[in-house]
Amino acid sequence: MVYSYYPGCTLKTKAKDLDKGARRAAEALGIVMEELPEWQCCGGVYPMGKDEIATKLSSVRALVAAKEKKQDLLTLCSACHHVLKRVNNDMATNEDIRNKANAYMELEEPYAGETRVIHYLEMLRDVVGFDKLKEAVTNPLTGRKIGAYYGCLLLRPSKTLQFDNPENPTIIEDFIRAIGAEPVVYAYRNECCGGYVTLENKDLARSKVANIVESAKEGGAECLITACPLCMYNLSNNNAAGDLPVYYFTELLCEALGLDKEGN
Amino acid sequence: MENLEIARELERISGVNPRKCMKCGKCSGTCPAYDKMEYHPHQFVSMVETGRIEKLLESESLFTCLSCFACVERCPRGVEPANIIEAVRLMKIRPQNENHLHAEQIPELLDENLPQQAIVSAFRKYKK
Amino acid sequence: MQRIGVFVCWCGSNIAATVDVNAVTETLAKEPGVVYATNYQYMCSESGQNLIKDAIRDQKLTGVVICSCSPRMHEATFRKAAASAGLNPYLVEIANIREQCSWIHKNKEEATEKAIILGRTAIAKVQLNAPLIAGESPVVKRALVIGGGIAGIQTALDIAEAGFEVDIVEKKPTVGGKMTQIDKTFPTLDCSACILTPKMVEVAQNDNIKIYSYSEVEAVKGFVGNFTVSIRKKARYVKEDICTGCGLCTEKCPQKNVPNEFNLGLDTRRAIYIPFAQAVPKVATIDPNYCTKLNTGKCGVCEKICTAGAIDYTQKDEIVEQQYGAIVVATGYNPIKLDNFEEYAYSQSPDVVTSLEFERLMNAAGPTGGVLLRPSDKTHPHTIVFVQCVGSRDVSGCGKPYCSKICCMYTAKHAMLCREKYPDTEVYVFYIDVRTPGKNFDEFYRRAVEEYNVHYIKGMVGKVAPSGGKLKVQASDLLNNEQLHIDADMVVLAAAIEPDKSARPLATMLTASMDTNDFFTEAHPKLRPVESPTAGIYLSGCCQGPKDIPETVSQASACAAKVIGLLAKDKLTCNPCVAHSDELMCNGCSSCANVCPYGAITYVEKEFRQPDRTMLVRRVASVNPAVCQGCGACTVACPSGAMDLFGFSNKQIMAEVDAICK
Amino acid sequence: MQEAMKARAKELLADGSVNRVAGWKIGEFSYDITPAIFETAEEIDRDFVYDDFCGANLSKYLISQSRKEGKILVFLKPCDSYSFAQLLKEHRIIRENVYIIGIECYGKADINKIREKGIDGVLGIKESGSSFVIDSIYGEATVPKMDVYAERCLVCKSKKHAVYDELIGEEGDVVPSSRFDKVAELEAMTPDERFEFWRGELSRCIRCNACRNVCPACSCENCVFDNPNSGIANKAAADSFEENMFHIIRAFHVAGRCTDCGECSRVCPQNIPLHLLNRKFIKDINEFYGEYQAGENPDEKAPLTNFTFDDCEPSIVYKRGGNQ
Amino acid sequence: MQVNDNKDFQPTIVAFCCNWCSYAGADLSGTNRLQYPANVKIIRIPCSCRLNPIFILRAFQRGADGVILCGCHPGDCHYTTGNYYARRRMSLLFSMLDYLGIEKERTRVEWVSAAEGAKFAATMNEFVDAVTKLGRNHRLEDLRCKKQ
Repeated sequence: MVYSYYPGCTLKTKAKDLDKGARRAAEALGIVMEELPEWQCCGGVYPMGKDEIATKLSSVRALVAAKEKKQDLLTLCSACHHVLKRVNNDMATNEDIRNKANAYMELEEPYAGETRVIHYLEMLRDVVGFDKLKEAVTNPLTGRKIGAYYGCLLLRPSKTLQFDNPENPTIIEDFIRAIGAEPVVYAYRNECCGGYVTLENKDLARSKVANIVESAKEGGAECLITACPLCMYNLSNNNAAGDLPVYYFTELLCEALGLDKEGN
Repeated sequence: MENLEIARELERISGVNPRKCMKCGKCSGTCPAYDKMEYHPHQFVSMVETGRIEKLLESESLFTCLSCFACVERCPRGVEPANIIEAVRLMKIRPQNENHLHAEQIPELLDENLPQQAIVSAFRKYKK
Repeated sequence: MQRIGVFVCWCGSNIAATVDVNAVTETLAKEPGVVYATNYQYMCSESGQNLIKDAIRDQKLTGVVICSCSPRMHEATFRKAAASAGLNPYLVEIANIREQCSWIHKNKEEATEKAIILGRTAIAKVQLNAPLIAGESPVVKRALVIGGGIAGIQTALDIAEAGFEVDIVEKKPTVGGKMTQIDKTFPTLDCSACILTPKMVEVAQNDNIKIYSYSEVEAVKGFVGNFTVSIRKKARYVKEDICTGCGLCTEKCPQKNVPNEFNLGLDTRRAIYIPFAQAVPKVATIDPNYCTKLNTGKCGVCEKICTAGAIDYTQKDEIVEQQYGAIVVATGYNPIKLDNFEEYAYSQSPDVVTSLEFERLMNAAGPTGGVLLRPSDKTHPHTIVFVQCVGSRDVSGCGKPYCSKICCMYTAKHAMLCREKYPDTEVYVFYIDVRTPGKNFDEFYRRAVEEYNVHYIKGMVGKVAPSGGKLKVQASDLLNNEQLHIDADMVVLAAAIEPDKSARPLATMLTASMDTNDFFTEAHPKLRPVESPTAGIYLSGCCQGPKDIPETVSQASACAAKVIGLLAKDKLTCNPCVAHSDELMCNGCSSCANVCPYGAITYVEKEFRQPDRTMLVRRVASVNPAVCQGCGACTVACPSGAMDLFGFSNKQIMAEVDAICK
Repeated sequence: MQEAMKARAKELLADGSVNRVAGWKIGEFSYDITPAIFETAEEIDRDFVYDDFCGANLSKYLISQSRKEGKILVFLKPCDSYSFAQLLKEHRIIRENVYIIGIECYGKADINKIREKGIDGVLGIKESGSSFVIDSIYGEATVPKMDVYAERCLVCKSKKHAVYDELIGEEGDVVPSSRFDKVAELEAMTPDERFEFWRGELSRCIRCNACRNVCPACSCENCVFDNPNSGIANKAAADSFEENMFHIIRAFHVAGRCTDCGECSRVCPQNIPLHLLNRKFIKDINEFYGEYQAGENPDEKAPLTNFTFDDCEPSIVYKRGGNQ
Repeated sequence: MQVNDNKDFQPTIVAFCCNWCSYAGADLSGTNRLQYPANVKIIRIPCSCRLNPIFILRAFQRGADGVILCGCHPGDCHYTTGNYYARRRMSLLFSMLDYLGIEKERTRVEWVSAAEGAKFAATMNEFVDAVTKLGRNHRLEDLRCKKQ
């Protein structure tokens, strides 16, 4: 299976290792990730305004590029996933946005949301299959108690994202089981960590992080995993106690597959 | 001060019809930033409905919303309060010199681990 | 040759003051076919009616036109008068020269001219009237009640009391329905079982009532007065007539881990079971999904233990066919599934329960023996949060758009009972609105607040987070403009109620219409609230819309009154103004049947002689006059014009058009 | 194509799968193709024709034919198959008695358009790439297909069959069609202009009933216009009103059932564009109640025997379309 | 725009009213003595779905200048669904008449309940006004049906 891959800003710079690891892990599982040749930053935030067209165009370009390659568009970062998927939904269902974006892009063939956007986790669940992943694991993380942190962007709004049950998701827990560890289910795993205000309003971010970390620790989690670099930063840097390591889910995936952090 | 014209403009930008709201308060029961907000999600909806926009435009609450979409997810009437808040925020920052975040501020906010994403998204949300 | 009589009424001065009745009489007398014309002060009076009757006899009239008040007023009167003089009542037409002429015009000349045109129009129509004889169809004097909850029980009892036979079909092993699971009833707080079980016994003992328990309706044919219903009696693997209900088998059965649906899965029962002590019929039933003997062939404990020899592992489903004159739908409701409301953590914590589960936790026959204990650790809860409108008034697609109506009251009841039995508990109720229209309802709710100190908070719960044995409830308090964080021990969700899933296929079988929420629609929302638009189908209880017990019982009795009214007749007189199809013109295309709201049109293959004398089989429509209500939708849907309506035929209406436009 | 069809028809006759074949043969003139029933291989060899004049839609004949003894083979072009499917939906045809061979079709020639090109005395037509080669008593002429395709073929809506048992040739797809352009053009006129247009067209009607007789939807056992009890029976239009009446009611009776096969306009000896009435209903139905193609889906309710609670009100007519 | 034949033009209006709602509504406007022009003549039909387009054309043929259909409000039909069918039929028919160049103001559908006597009278006043402005119906009449 070959995917068009949209890495996004953070995974291309600050978190290069995560990107590399994810690719190597995918390879090990028989998945090829072909990075789009000329992707642009999605902006990190879905522009909700119905009259916001220009801010949606970078996403549309990525979607069109995948369409031209007749491939699904794979994302690794929750924020990119959220933005691309919602813009794609606009292109499919909102005539006004579609017309304006197409008029601006001057494409030969207008784009109407044909590309399927898929997150790396969905790929593991629906394409590889968690049972197959389990078979591929050479270094099961037996005995590790891991809390899944979903955050907001993967799940909500569920009508558009259609990722998992927005209030009681299971995909990361199933992933944790597949790599041989024990998931810790805690109530705040889908509560916002305040990532977007981490720059400006540290207090608010810290209080949100504290809630989550406390709830996870209470359940016995030894570490958290997440699928969003911003959440990952926020959860580790704004955790006053500083006592709960946070990993990107692919880091543990590499470990379980017997690869080092950079996937070698 | 009521300004219904602006209110209708906000409805257009947000794509939300605030009259669908049945004042149940589930959005505000849900909101993780509630305690830091002067006006809460249900108030945004109701104040846009009745055209009391000016207070909203001046409120810091605009920048306290975490865009976590929990209110959108849980609203029983499909009202999408987050979209309304975003529309008011856009209305606030779109005029010249009204940016909430300036490039000059960035260096002092940086730390070594801060992902690009944090800066990019903050610019998207708070600056035009 | 037509001989038409015209009778112009003065209605005192109501007509005569604005319409020159003499001029109308004289002008209409000259219309073709009119042999007699007269006017009189009050045509509807006895002497006025005699005038008409005499003229019919003396003048040998073939048609009568009465220029008077609205036909909605006195059409029946004049038809009766004509009939008593030997003229077919459907040969009478009324020209409405009061409501639609004299009362709306001031100018006498203008009004007189219009009255003449209206009279002429009626004459034109009556020329084409055909004598109609209302058909009759026999009534089978037995009713079927589908659903054995309180609605079905009450309807059946009332019908049986009037001396008619009633069958109840109940899909569960016992009648009683939801009310058996309820602990206390509002606003009187009397025990639900104490008022219900005597009625269940009454049903069982009434000679006129037959209960088909553990049975379902399989097929329905026929029409009002004469339905044929197939009932599937599911195999319960116990001979109903032999089982004594001693219950020994239900104690000895080795399969112990079957979720007990009577207690909503809060405890377990055996594979052979009697739902509860007061079940009617009190007969054991084997659950084929869990019985070891039925699944593996081994075991047979119940058979060995049963001294009466009632166990029969070879039993098969049985189909019974019965005739009924009327069918009552009383299929009831269920709380919705809460999969779409995981923010309340229903599936994540056993201490988050639905209101119906809470009833069981409060009930003496429930899993905790009537002591309120948390399902998780069986400890006494000290803080309880009630959440209203869970899935009600929800248009987001997760729930139901309507108000479930009963939740405000039962939540007040729960809150009050908690505070009364356990004064050390803090009880919070989160509400959007408190809706208490009903006798003594608002007083009841106020008592909960004022006397029992229940904390009513206007706002909604946003999230329930199970954490450290507590339930962290985050909610808004709109009146204080605050967000609340409550550490609760239990959360009770007032789940919306929805029609039972069996209702939709049943509606199709009955050709009874439903709304988009799968509630049955009534024949008229105000004036015929207990009847379906489909003749002979009646609605009882929550299948028609959310209702509390008093309302359900009154609707059930109203429904019974309607059924009794039908069954009391030996024959049904049908409305003769029904559709009929001309077979020679019918294409058999089904357009008419597609628009018929009553399912009155069926198709038959019939042989027709062709112009070349060969015979050809064609499919043609046939209208059942007993079912047709005469709306006429089919007459326009029919492209060939084969379908026409008695009393309002194409020709008649066109004659009226012509007369007006002349 | 013709030979393949003949061969298959004879094969099916020979093995007893069918006992008759519905097809086409030459009528009075070579371009005047007429539907025909063939019972023997000899008849097929002698008379069976399939060429670019074979526009006639055979589906209507199956109403009576399918009720006769034995099975009949019929050749249906994609647009014909929609009519067939619609009749099937209306229980007019007994499906078991019909064997359908779907045949590909890229458009049929309109003899009037050929005449307009100054070609008379037509003897035959052949395909040659993107042109037709027309044989006439004055010799051969080559014309681009696009110039002489019938209007309905130029705006063809589907090259895919709604129903068939086997295919000869390629199966195509539902294609985008500009068939409503002319309707839209009329809608954009003022009422006075529209009235003038339709008076000009309908006043030419001679009530020959050809449109009614050819229309697969107009297949009533007994037409309302022939039925003295309908109150509107008339044999010949005696007044401008009755021309209007006949065509409005005819269009209304086929509304939601008309597949837009275009036969009415093809057979009209006065060349009245009757299909524009039917298309108006189709266009309105699409706009008011959502896209609907008669004959396409056997389970879908027809628009006039269906409704939704929030259908548009008739007052929509005052608000939309046309100049004042 | 049509020019009126003369100032005293009195249009002929045929109103088809369903038996259950609109006919009762018309009665109520009488009971309340609400005036509307005598040009309006009502024909009672069991349900709005009984109205065949043929009847409307017939009325125009015989010289009617306007035809209006009144029925129960959608959702309130005595026969549950009749007016929904009528609504579709009339939408399409009116659109077709407009397409043929017939003045669209000559036809109308109005939902009038049994309680809406005032609405019935107001509707009729309005409709008669509108049709009077249009003048005689020339486009869809049968000249042979006219009085000589």
